[in-house]
Amino acid sequence: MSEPVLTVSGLRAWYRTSAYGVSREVRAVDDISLSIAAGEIYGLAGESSSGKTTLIKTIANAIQPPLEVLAGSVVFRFGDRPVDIHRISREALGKIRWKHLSYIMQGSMNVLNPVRRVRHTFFDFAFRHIGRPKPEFLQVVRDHLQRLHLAPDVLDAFPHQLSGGMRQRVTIALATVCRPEFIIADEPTTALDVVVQKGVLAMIHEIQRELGSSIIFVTHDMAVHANLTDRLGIMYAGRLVEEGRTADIFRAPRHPYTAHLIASLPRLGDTAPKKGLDGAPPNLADPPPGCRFHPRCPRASDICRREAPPMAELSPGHRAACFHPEPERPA
Amino acid sequence: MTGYPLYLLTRLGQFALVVFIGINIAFIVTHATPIDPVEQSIAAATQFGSTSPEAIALMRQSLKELYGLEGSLGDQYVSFWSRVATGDFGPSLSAFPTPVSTLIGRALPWTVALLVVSTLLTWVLGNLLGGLAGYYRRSKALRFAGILAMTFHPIPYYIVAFLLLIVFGYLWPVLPISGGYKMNMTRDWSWEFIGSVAAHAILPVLSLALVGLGGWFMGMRSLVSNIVTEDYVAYAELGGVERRRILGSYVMRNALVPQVTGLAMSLGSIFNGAIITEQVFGYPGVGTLLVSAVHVGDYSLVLGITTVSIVAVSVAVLLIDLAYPLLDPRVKAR
Amino acid sequence: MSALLEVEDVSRVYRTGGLFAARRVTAVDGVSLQLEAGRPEILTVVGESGSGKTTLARMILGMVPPSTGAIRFKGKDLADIRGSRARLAFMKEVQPVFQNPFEAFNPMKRLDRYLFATARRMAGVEGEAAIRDAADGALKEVGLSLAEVRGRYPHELSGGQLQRVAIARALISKPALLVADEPVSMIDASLRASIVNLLRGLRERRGVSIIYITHDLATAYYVSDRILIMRHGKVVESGEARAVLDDPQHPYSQLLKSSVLSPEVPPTGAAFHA
Amino acid sequence: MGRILIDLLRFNRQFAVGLVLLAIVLGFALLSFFSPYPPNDSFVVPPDVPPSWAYPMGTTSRGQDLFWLLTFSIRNTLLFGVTVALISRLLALVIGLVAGYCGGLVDRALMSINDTFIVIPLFPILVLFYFVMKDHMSWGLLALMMACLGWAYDARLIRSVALSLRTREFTETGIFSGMSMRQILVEEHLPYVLPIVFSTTMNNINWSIGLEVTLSVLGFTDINTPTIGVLIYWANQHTALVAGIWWWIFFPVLLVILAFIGLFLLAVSMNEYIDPRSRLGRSGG
Amino acid sequence: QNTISNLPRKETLIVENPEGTIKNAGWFNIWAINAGGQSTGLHQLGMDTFWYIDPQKGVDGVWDNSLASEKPIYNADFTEMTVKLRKGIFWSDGVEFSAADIVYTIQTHMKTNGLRWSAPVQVNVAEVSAPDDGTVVFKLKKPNSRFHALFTVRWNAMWMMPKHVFEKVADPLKFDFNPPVTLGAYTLNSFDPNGKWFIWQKRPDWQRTTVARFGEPGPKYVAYVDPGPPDKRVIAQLNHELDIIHDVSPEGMFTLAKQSKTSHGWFKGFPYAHPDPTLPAVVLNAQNDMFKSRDVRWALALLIDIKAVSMASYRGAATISAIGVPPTGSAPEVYHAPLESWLQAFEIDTGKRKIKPYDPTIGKQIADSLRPSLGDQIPVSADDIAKSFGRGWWKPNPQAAAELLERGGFAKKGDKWFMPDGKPFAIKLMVEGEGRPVMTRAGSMIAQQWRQFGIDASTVVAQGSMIDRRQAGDFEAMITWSVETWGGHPDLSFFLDSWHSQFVAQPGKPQPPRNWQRWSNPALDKIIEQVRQTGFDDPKGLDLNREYVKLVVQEMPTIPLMSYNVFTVMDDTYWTGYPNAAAAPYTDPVPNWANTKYMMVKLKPKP
Ligand SMILES: Nc1ncnc2c1ncn2[C@@H]1O[C@H](COP(=O)(O)OP(=O)(O)OP(=O)(O)O)[C@@H](O)[C@H]1O
Ligand SMILES: Nc1ncnc2c1ncn2[C@@H]1O[C@H](COP(=O)(O)OP(=O)(O)OP(=O)(O)O)[C@@H](O)[C@H]1O
Ligand SMILES: [Mg+2]
Ligand SMILES: [Mg+2]
Repeated sequence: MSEPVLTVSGLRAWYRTSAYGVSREVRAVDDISLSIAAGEIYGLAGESSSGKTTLIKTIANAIQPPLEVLAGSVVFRFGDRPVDIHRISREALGKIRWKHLSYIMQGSMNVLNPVRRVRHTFFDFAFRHIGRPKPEFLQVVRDHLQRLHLAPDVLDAFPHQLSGGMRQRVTIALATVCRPEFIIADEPTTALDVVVQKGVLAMIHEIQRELGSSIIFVTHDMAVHANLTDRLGIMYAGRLVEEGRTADIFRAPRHPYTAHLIASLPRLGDTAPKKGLDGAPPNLADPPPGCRFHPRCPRASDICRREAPPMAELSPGHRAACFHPEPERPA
Repeated sequence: MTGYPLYLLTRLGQFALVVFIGINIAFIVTHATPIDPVEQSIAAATQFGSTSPEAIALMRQSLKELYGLEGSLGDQYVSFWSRVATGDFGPSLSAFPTPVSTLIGRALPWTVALLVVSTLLTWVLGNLLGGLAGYYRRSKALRFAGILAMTFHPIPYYIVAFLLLIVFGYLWPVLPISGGYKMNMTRDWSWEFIGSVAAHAILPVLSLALVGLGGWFMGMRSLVSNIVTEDYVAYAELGGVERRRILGSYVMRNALVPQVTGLAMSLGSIFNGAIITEQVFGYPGVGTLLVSAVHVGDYSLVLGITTVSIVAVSVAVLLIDLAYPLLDPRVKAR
Repeated sequence: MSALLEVEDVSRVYRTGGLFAARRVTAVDGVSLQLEAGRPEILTVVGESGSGKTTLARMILGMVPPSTGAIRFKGKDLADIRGSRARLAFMKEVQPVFQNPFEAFNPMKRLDRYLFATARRMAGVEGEAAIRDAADGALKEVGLSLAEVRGRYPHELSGGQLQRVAIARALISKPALLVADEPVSMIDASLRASIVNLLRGLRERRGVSIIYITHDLATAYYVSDRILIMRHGKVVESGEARAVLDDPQHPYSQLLKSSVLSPEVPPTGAAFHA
Repeated sequence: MGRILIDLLRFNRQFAVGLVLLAIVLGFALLSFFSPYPPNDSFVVPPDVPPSWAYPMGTTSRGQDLFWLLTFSIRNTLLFGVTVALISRLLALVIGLVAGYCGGLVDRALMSINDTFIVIPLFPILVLFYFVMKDHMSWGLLALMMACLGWAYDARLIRSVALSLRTREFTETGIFSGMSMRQILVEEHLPYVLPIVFSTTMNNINWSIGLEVTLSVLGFTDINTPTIGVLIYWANQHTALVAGIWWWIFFPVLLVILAFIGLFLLAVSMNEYIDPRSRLGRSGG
Repeated sequence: QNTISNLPRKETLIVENPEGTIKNAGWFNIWAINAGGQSTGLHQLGMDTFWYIDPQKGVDGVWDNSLASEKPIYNADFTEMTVKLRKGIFWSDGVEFSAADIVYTIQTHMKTNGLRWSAPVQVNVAEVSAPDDGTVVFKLKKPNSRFHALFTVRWNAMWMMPKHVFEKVADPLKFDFNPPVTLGAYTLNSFDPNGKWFIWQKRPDWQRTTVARFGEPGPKYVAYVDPGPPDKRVIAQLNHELDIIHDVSPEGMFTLAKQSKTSHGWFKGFPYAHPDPTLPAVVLNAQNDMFKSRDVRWALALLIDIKAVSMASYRGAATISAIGVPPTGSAPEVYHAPLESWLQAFEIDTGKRKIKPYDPTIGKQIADSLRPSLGDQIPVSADDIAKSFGRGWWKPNPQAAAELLERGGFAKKGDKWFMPDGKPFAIKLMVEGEGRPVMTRAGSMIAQQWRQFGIDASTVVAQGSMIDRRQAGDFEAMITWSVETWGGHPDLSFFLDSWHSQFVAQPGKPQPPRNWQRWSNPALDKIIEQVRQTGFDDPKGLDLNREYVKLVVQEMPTIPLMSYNVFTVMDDTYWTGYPNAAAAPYTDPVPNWANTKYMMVKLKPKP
């Protein structure tokens, strides 16, 4: 494999507040390393509030004050030179954004300027990068919207005139129209119905294939991961607990949490009750010591209570952080 | 009929009601004053001379007749409305028999020109500065500019005007300090005249701007401080949208609605004139007219000016309401 | 047997666009449905995005008046529920979970306020401690705890957490009807299972009827008694949930079903890899 | 509460500076209770003495010690401004929020009243009021009058924000949580309009003080109550500006500016405090 | 920089018009009441009438025959007045002035209601005729020994209309008379429609006007301007853009004296100001129960420390007067000096004892107290001091005041005084405010002095409403004047006639001008009735007037303070020859008085 486009190493990002009578420390991203190759779609799944959004924000350098990066680095490699996204200047960052790196925020239905027509938002974000005269640019945008099953007249609408799903698609279009090399997408399809979602995913995939872009894709919908991503990372309580080829993870999850997650996936036609995980999700302000999953883990032992398991490569390209991984299942 | 036309109609009704009530209040208040235009006229006419008491009694009687103040308040009310309905405010009592509309017409262009220019200037600058200061919160220069604007803001206007006058009229006498143009000039559209008018407007405009800036500045700044925390601003920043554009089209554009409302209302209320400016700089305008009319109990003139002002402000408020859906697309015509 | 909720041929038209060139959007177009009082059920609404699901929900909640048609709750027309006392009584029985958790709470305010207020005013709980317990209990049901939520502001929670707080809040008042607009869209599968089970438990144990709006056909299949499939504001198909989903009749329903991605990794690689 | 104050002081320099400035001005105003001279008596000290150790702010042409005189003036003026602002804020808030929240007929009715107040020209009304009241015109009455005339504009501003707040989903959450209208207005909507309220309060204080000065300069004043306006009125009667008695103008203006900047800084820092997104942000970075 | 365009500054005199901005600038019909400005130059430079009495010495005596060639000729019972006219006077449009103009003017006023002088003409004149081109005869409705006053300029008088212009006009009330056809030596050059300035220019035929007897008017152009607030007037003169300031605060005057070598007032040094023939006083409303007793009025007078009032109001630049005649023009010689010994002997009985309240040294005390700071600006000779600062006044005597009050049933409890009915003794002292800053200052000092004695006194600023309240008697006490004289001529009927009890209005009804105190007294009525029978220049009149003075000292209906000093400041940069107290007291310098026309002939360009 060639040089990875993105290398995250030892990343630690906490929310630290201590003011006005409130003092808290939320360890939302705690020592995460991963790397993503060119042309790869990397899925990120995990428990709700396990820190996926935080991780992604840190990667995209969308850091707002209570969030602090305490350690680690996020290095992108666009072209030949690696850049540490936390250490470059504002201008340099501005040049990278949208041309090379675009980001779809969680809650993307709310990120459009309520008093600006969609058309102008496209101009704001993409015009510079596409570098064509206006009519041509608009044509490009229109074509692009078409792929997302959006009528060209959404360009003339104000955001509030669109339904949640339409807004989400607009945001996706906005993030992909410049055909960036790296796309970060945080639950971009939650408000879409399955028909549209399928189309949107197909479009994302198509672009990705055309350009050889890399994508980080966060969603709770494991079916999306199954159908879209190449590799999958599973997060739990601020940590990456498992990572591997999507097929491998679905077939043979090694971390007990992943195993549970896969097992609890609903399938159309299921009638038997699925079981949720016992116990409460950990509070990141005060995470359990050792392996953070141990209070809910059926396989937990003493060591799990004491020590945090490191990520270890269990089989080629398949890592997990567990002292007692699930047995490997042959393909 | 539904939707916008219905809204328009009811809103127009509200407009008419407000104008009607407003003018009535003005009528009542002006007539409640103890100042009697006849006595004022007599006092002025006999101030330095000696007039026998019998003559004064006679004078009082004939002036009452002349000014048409004979009837009851009710009669005056009826005749007032019947005149106003035709756009006529009658003769001024303190400059009898010159029509009120002539007096207002002479003063109004100056007031409008001076105040439109200074209001717009102040509005644009204040909002720009407030927007910048709210957005670039850490900029030292902007913070300083903010403090500066806020320093001038609370200084009584009279003082600011006078300081300017002393500085530019006496210590360093480069600017004219009195009147709307040089004495003995022909009022035509020559460059010389226009230049003189412009030069004479500098200090009045400057003083109004210095004092007014802070208000808009503060308003904009606090509006912006709310908006910068919105998601769409954060997202635009992430998208690498130029900061200028973010400031303009994202941050300030969203804060604009109340500010435009404010602008419209200030523009509407310019018809009251700028009393102190006119006094200090000897600038022609409606303010002086109003003050003197109030002083001598010239009801017709006071009512004329207030009516113009009431209508102007109401129109401004009406326009703003009608334009609301344009300014903020989220607000539908209700 | 009386009706809990009757929705009779309601439509809702929105006007959009400029001042004069107004466009009319029929968000909901002649929808009828009925929930029986004695027989709690989970009614799932699925459909295209923009098909009027949220609008329908808002009408049922009395937040938006229907343009035509009528909605009756326990025999009483919603249009006749006036006055704050009547509204309060109505709201005690009908509670919402809003679609967008990021919008559902005031970003300036601590989240716990909503829980406490609901406990105090809607569930009639009295005493600080009791109120806290009520809130904590509800949060526990959705996998959170008061300790985690207390004193925090909406922006300090993740999307899924917010969604769960919203559900917990709605549960506190023990409503007869819960209108949940995509309540689990931002929650992971495991928790989602818990919550779906919870909904089911509510129906079974507490006799709560639930209108459940979702895009997730799998959970819909699993949890719901009846289903309504909407498109362009109209109901295209409805009926007993499993029957409909097993054998959809309307072409759109069929398309919907066929578009559901399976969480199996396709043997030939990802679905779009082909 | 104490914690919050300490944190505000620690993390927010603007707050600290604003508080200090206000404290100076308020402390100064409180000194009026210890003044050795009644404020209306003239020629109790030699006139026209520039600032010196004996008279730190100099003396006026009327033979008053400006330092002590100013303690009264600033006290009354601030009290005046604050009274006007508080009363008119209350009106503006209640009417603006209720109109925005209720909408419909209530809104229409309230806005008609509101607009009537907006269109009534202030100056003639105040002067005519002064004429009608004659000797009974006092500081308090003027304040009341101005409060009644000074709310409408801001009520409209507040309403415009309240209108859009009504459509926000969290308002619905509040309603479905059983919050009363009062609770929703006060607890949910108020924080959103507070920045506007702060800035309009300041503008209103400024406006009322300015108008008081204007009326004073024009002579419509009760000269028995020392205020900044009355001070300037007297200075003006003695052509202090060209006679070189600069301190007579300088110190009053300085104090007003200090008070105002103090308020401004407080308002700015409170704005940040109210919005948890920027508040919690500040301490992190 | 220059404020005037197209005119040589050197040939232009710039004068303040205290009327300020003229609302209705294009109106020059001065016969319509207040329709436009008056002292815009219009009545100073454009108008003329029979006679002028100068408030000071006059160019050629106090009395000047202007359009008339002789003094008025009355018949024995004062029912007919004959006027002989000057020949060779022309209107500015070239038409000769004649008796027909006079007859037209009078008749127009007789038949038109609402002209400025309609009422006095209608009250007095039965018939007017012109037996020949140079004579006019007035037949009066009833005897009037002062009828000529209507045509005798003090500040103004009834002006003459050009018949040939007005007879073409349908309604003289609705005619704007723009441009005005003048009898004076100037015609209108241009004016600002917004009423900020008016420029007049010398008539080429100035020789055919009445002032020509005294020589050619100096300034070719005269501009009357609205110069704005007092501070600005000072700045304008410091910039030499305002040759004559009408009035400014004492401090403004001092500033100009200090900073500008070319600026000066009526007196060369302190107190600079010209004492106006008006007498500010504490006017006590005699219809108010509080002031019905002479003892109370005297007590209040004895509580005033006039030195402090002089300092507070004029910074010492006041000309004080203990008696009811303004100390200016001819009055000091005719009244103040002769009555001095009577005043010194004058006694009042407090009930417990008799005191002599008059202190003849107060004028000197004021001068002495100012000398340390002003040095040789302060005159030393007793005569000069009397001219500048006045003579004596009442010596403050709280003890006597207390005794007087106690006699009337007032009582002091603690440190407050109470009235006989048990209510606190509270006085609201009305002052005019901005309009008369100096009087406002005096009022606030007097209130302070009363307060220090234990009376709950406060000042009320009647800005704007002063005229109506004064007229309606809607005040308790007030600083204003009800005494106003010719200045140069010692006759007092100018104000005194209206003090007759026949004119005192019912409470609440408007009081005709002058007797604002609404005080009536049978002895005074007798004096007035005798004056009416006496001719204007009859020396018997002076004795009657002195009796009036003594009566009001005893009765104290108003507490006279000082003359109203006007700080008219003149700048020598472009013009010289202004009037002044020492060398050229030919007229008062105050530029809104119609006698300014005499100043024009004395002004010469600065070489
Ligand atoms: N501004 C903040 N201040 C403090 N804590 C925060 C803040 N934002 C998020 N958190 C906390 O950080 C943790 C991780 O949140 P994050 O949004 O990254 O979760 P997530 O994995 O994206 O969850 P979801 O799938 O529900 O969106 C959560 O416990 C959340 O409460
Ligand atoms: N306030 C509104 N004004 C105008 N149009 C609206 C408004 N609310 C909704 N609409 C329109 O009504 C239609 C239905 O919207 P609704 O939000 O009910 O859809 P939905 O089914 O909930 O969609 P999604 O699944 O995307 O949330 C959409 O076309 C939308 O644009
Ligand atoms: Mg997230
Ligand atoms: Mg929806």
